[in-house]
Amino acid sequence: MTLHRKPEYGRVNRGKPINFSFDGKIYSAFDGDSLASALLAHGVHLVGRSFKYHRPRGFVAAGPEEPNALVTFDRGPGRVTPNVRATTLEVFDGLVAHSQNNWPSLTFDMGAVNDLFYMLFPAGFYNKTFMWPKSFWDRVYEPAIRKMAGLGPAPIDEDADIYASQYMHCETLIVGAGPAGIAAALAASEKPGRVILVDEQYEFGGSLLSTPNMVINDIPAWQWLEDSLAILKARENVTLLTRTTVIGYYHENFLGAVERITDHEKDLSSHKPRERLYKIRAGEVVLATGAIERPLVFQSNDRPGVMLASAAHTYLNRYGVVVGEKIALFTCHDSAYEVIFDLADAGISIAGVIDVRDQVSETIIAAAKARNIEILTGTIVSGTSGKFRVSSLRASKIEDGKITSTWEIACDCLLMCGGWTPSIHLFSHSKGSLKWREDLGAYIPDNPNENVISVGACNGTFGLRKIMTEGAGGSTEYQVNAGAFGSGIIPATFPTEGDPAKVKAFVDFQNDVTEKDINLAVREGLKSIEHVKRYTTTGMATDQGKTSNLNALQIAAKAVYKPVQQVGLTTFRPPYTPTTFGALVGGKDGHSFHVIRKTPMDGWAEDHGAVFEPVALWRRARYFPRDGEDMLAAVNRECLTTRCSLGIFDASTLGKVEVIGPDAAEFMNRMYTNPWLKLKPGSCRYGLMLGEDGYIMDDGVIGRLAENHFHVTTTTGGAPRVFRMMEDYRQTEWPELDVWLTSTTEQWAVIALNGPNARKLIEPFVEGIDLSEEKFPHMAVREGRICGVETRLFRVSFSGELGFEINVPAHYGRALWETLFIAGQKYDITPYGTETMHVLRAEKGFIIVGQDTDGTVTPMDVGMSWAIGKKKKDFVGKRSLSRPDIMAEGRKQLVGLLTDDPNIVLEEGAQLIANPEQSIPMDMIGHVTSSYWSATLNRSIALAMVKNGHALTESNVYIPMPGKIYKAQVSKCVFYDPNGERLNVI
Amino acid sequence: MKYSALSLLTNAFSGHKKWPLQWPDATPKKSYDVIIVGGGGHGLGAAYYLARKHGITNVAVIEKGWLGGGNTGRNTTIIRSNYLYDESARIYDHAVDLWDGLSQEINYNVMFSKRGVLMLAHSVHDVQSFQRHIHANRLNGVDNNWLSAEEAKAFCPPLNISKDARYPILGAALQQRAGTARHDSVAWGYARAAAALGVDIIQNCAVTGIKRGANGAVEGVETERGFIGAKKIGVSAAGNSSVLMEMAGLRFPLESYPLQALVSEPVKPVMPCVVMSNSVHAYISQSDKGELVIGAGTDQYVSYSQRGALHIIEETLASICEIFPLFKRMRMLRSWGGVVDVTPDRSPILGKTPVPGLFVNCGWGTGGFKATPGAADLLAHTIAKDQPHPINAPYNLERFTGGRLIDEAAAAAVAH
Amino acid sequence: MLSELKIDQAVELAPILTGEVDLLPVQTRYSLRVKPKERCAFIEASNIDLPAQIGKMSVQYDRVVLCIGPDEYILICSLAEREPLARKFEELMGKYIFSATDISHRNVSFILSGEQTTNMINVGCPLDLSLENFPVGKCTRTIFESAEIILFRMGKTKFQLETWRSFAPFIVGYFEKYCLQNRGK
Amino acid sequence: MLLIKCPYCQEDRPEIEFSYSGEAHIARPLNPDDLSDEEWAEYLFIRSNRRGLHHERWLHAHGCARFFNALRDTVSDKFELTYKMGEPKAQVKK
Repeated sequence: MTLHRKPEYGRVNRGKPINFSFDGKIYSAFDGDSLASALLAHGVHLVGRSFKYHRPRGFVAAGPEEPNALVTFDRGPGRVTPNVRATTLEVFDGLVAHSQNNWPSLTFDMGAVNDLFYMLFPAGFYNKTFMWPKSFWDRVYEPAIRKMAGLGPAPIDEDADIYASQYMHCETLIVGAGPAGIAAALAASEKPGRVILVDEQYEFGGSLLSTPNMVINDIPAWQWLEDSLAILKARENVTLLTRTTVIGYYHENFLGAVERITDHEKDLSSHKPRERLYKIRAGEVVLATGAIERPLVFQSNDRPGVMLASAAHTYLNRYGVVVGEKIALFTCHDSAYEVIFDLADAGISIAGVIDVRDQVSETIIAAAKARNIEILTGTIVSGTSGKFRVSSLRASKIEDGKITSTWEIACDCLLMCGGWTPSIHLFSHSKGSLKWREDLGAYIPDNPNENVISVGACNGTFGLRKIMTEGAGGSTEYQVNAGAFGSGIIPATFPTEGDPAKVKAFVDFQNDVTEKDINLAVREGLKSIEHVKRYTTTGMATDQGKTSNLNALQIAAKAVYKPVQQVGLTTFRPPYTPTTFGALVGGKDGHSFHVIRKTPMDGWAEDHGAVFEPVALWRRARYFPRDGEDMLAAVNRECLTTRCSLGIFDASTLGKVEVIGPDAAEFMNRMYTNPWLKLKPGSCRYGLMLGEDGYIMDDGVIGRLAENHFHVTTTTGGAPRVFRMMEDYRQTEWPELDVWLTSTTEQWAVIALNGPNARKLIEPFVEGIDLSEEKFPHMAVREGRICGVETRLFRVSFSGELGFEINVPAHYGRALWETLFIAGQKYDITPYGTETMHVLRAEKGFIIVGQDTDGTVTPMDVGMSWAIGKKKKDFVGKRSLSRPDIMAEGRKQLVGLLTDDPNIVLEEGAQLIANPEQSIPMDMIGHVTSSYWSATLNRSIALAMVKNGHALTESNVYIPMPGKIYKAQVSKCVFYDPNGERLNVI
Repeated sequence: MKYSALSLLTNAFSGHKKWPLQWPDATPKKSYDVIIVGGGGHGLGAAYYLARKHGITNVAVIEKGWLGGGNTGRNTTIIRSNYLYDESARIYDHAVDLWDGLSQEINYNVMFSKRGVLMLAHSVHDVQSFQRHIHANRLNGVDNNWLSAEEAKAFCPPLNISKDARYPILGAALQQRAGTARHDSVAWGYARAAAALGVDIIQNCAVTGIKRGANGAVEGVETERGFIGAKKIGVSAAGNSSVLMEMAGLRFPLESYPLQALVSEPVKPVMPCVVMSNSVHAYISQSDKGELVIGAGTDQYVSYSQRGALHIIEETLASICEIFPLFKRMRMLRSWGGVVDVTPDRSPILGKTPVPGLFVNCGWGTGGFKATPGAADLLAHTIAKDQPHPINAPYNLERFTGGRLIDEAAAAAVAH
Repeated sequence: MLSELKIDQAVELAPILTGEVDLLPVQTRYSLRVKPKERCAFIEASNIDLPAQIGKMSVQYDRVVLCIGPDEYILICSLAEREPLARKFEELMGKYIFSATDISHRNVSFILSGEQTTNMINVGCPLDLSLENFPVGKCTRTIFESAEIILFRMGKTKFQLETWRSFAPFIVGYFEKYCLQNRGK
Repeated sequence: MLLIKCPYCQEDRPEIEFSYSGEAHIARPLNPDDLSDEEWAEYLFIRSNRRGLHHERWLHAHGCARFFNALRDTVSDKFELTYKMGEPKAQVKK
């Protein structure tokens, strides 16, 4: 038993002693302790250093509102968590934690020099200096400022834990399992409908855990709690979630909640997630989030040992820990007396009560007298002393707003109570409106914006009986033994001794914001509370101002002589408490982040050493290197083999859409630039699609299978948006057309065979299709069977060679590919990937939408006026083609480029100029869109978009690269087989 | 009072009690030569340049809330100019030129930090697109260089350049002269400098109408605090631009979307630069306070609610952790939403409107902060001269009729 | 020269999924669209029972028809039915205004069962799967993370999930993670 | 995440099943060639971007795959109503 533990108090499990380490020292604790209670049990109050001034700091609170006591929770590599509140960290056997923001040690911190020069660092000081000489900013000031950044250590290792997330649904979600929340859950779960009750602590009960002396309906509080939880557990419609923090309240009763699963477990099992995000959609939300006690703002209120009265209450009654041997209280509110009386009843010496108010009630006076406690009314605390722990306070008598006398009172702990702040964070996230309660000096919920009610202290309702009755929604009257909750005043600021400029009365402990910082902001004209907040950084620390916001607001209001409501309220923003990125990522990590779509033949390509590239969500084989080949060597070989004999290519990723219905041809006619009405069944046509803005959106070969039936192909990346756009026009603009669209991208595996031996290869496998040149010409499509399975066979070519695209049902794709590959050995068949496909098509001058075009290119720009149905009255994008700037001179047009030196392969994206004799900024006339080494032509080739390019054939252009300028000649786009003779190899 | 280390020291001795107002809260006069609607960085800057460069000091900036409370105070502060098209490179590089030296010019440290912006390439297509940018930038005199994946990692050590990643990093474009600045300081600094030159700064005063005379020209604005006359009005109101244009009877090619951003808890320095990945949608830097500052995507629908959705945050952090698995244990401290106004080509509209005397600066979408000094300067120029500067001339309203769009994002189209 | 080609459904199930996730063999699937005013006549002529309402399904022999849009149906049945159905559709084409597209190989189907099934689906799917809101016999197209799925309930703890072929391993990856994390639950 | 009542499915469904599709009731002109450049630009680009009740289109992309219309308040993000394509434009109550 440690010195500061009260044997008969608390809920910790004394049968389960454990050990933990803080800053390398081993301490004992009990199961059920928080790190804060365990350290306090050893009399350890000094736990960290503040952000700016590196002042020694202790525990202010006992819950998640704690601003000071941040530690690094260290579970080994990949499991180091900075900035953890010691007050919410559950201790387990072997836990290791370190203090932060100090060097070399917590007790001797070099950074504390900042505290000596505090006068140089008022709010916003950085705006006013570090400007001269100018060059010093980049080289000296900023690097120095950045080095000072941060509280906890930055991560070094990748997170060793896993996370999870899932959706949840309920009729009633109750946030907070204090007395109001439990009463609400009991009432709600009597009716049908799912009820979820969540609480951020590891045990339900909220304030009841700190008030065992309460009696509810004649049952002691802790017994009532146990009974009530047993009832809730037994109800099938109830889900109870402890260690679960509701972090944000989003549209339509959608709330995020994070459950901590393993941080408190001694043994880490490999498979359990560390945290889980629940995404809850609730019919109704009941907020029972309670209230947070407010500190008082006085000189040296940040000294370790100065803490909230309610915290001392919790440490005593919940953890059996006494926070001092001689405790004083500074209050402006009745509620803290219950704490000091409880402490006195526990046998702790009370150094006195300093109450700002001139009077307190007779009941309190009598109760104090009975315990021999002195109450000093009309008095304030004007300072504290002690190095790493408070050793005394200065009490000052106030008359007419001025200090008239001051004396010292010895104490080793000073409790403070500045009233209560309802926790309206979630209500505020939900965009409900707030109203000001003068008596509380706080905002409470007003008009809700969602289906939500607030009950208990978060609604400004205090006193256990009222809280519970409100929680139950009036369905149950609760009787309790507690007296009235009492009342208080909101002093905001206090008079000081001596020069107020030297007073350090902290408002935001973590960010070291003092009362005078706020006054300075206001003095400089930053009067809106948002300006105050941003200028001083008050409320912007990791506690998000839970204890400081209303003090800051009231100090600012006082300074501008305005009612608080006119100064405003900073908006609460999710999350309620800092939330691990991992929990929000859930399972969406690694290859679960986004799908990698693979074709039916992907596995074969992988087995055969393909190098892949991502294209939209797909991965595609880029080339198939044979032993030791680099990309260029592989591509040269693939190109030559295909042109000379046979290449096999996986084209399955191309988008495919089945267009069926009596109006199919009319629909196609409206969607694409080309004419479709007269295309014969069994024939194909290259289709060009524009956006309504007239720019090329997509292209592909389209086959007409029957009068009312088209097989449309799209680009790989364009498939989803093309399908969506077609549906949009079909449903919205032309509902009168009887036509339907079905995506068949994944129904078909597509194997493209290109090369003079393509026909010879497939002939033996094909059934029901006459493959002869006469019966199956270029740009035809037939249905039949291959290797016994049905096929749609297209005679098309993106290489300029004799080509077929074999569509078979997807699950047969790999098997057919393997069959053809084996049979193709006699033709020295080569598999090729997207890179060779690109070279082959560039040799023929075929564009790739998205590479040669970029979303600002019209059909005329790329020389494809031929694809526009001249007699068509309308099609998507037609009108835009006659806009003045689209018809104007000087647009960039697609041309071929041949470098003077045939060995130079230009960089794709390189810019072109007309006149090499110019300096930067240069007048750029175009850029290279595609550029390759053509093994077939034994020279480089390129395509480019050039201003007025169609008129520049055979002119020279220049390509300035770092250190050199290349010269090239503009050419036609087709570099190989301009008459298309190779398509018709017999 | 001039701000300097010396003034800081002097004031320290007097207990910081003698600092003057950074800007006074003005009471609206009956009329002004120019009214700027919108007290963000763009609007306040425009007022400053009107006074400073054009000698027009009878100017009021009218803000419905508090200065810098809109997108100025809600963005992730990325500043860069490595844009593809000549028009874009020119306007953003003009802004970067002004950023460099702004602190000294307005005597207010806006903490412009040239820590470099890395843009990651994850596919062959990205590489092609970035190379096109780099070559164009080089010939335009705009700083932008290609780094291999290994060089990128050397520049930004927490990057994951594993080839097995879902989105492997194939390389990156680095603009070294790009970086970040302290957003609030920009608004406050311009406000202070403008006020010192005689500009009236009027907060908490919503404009409720724009009055036009018989000839169609503007005559002033109706506000919550009464009518204020002016022959020239510049509207610089980001997400609310459509609403203000409608007051003048104009319909604009704009839509306003929610955009979220978030910060982590502060930790010791770990991110030396800004990293952007357009394919993965991740935008991140570390503030001088130690917080990771992260830009999220827009929600899909038009909204003025300044309230974003959880699934956008989930997706954003999944993106960040894809590129920086190291950050998975970091914690989100705060998230918030802004309203961004987006044009059909995602480039701004900056210039004259069909209404005589009415000028507009809008449509910056997610990229407004980086342009702040440039947009402000050009808006001031256009108002003062009654005609656009050559740099902002292409950013007119007529381009939507003629078809000469400036579409940077279209260059990123993916197909094949 | 004809050969029998092997079927490859793109998915392999890890042992941990046994009892929770099963892969169905290849099915015959059609995407059917019928002009709403011809629905009754089409049912009569085709003997295919098209449910009258979105979200409903009909079961005929071993044939399931899901109504997932105002004029959109998914028909799922055994491979043996494929040929007769194809002939029937060919016969009806021109007589009725409809479209029938073979999507047998576009999708992969999983049977999900067990006490944890709804939680497992809710890892990626945002729908409320309580029996009240998603009763046995309900079907819908929806989403699982970024993957589109079709989901229908066959029993209190039994669902069928259909997805496009290339998305199947992605979804199964989530199921594997879920089962690993909840081992012994 | 919004909750959207699909007028075809007659159910409230989560937003991620849907895809926003811009302002509603902007019909494609029947004879685009008859329009002036200004009129065509108006059709293509000009949007009301209403602060308040806004007519807009949504696609129940991962659901019944239908486009439909909605009236939604862009300040509160709340839907007033959703209705099928082809039904008359919802009136905004003054």
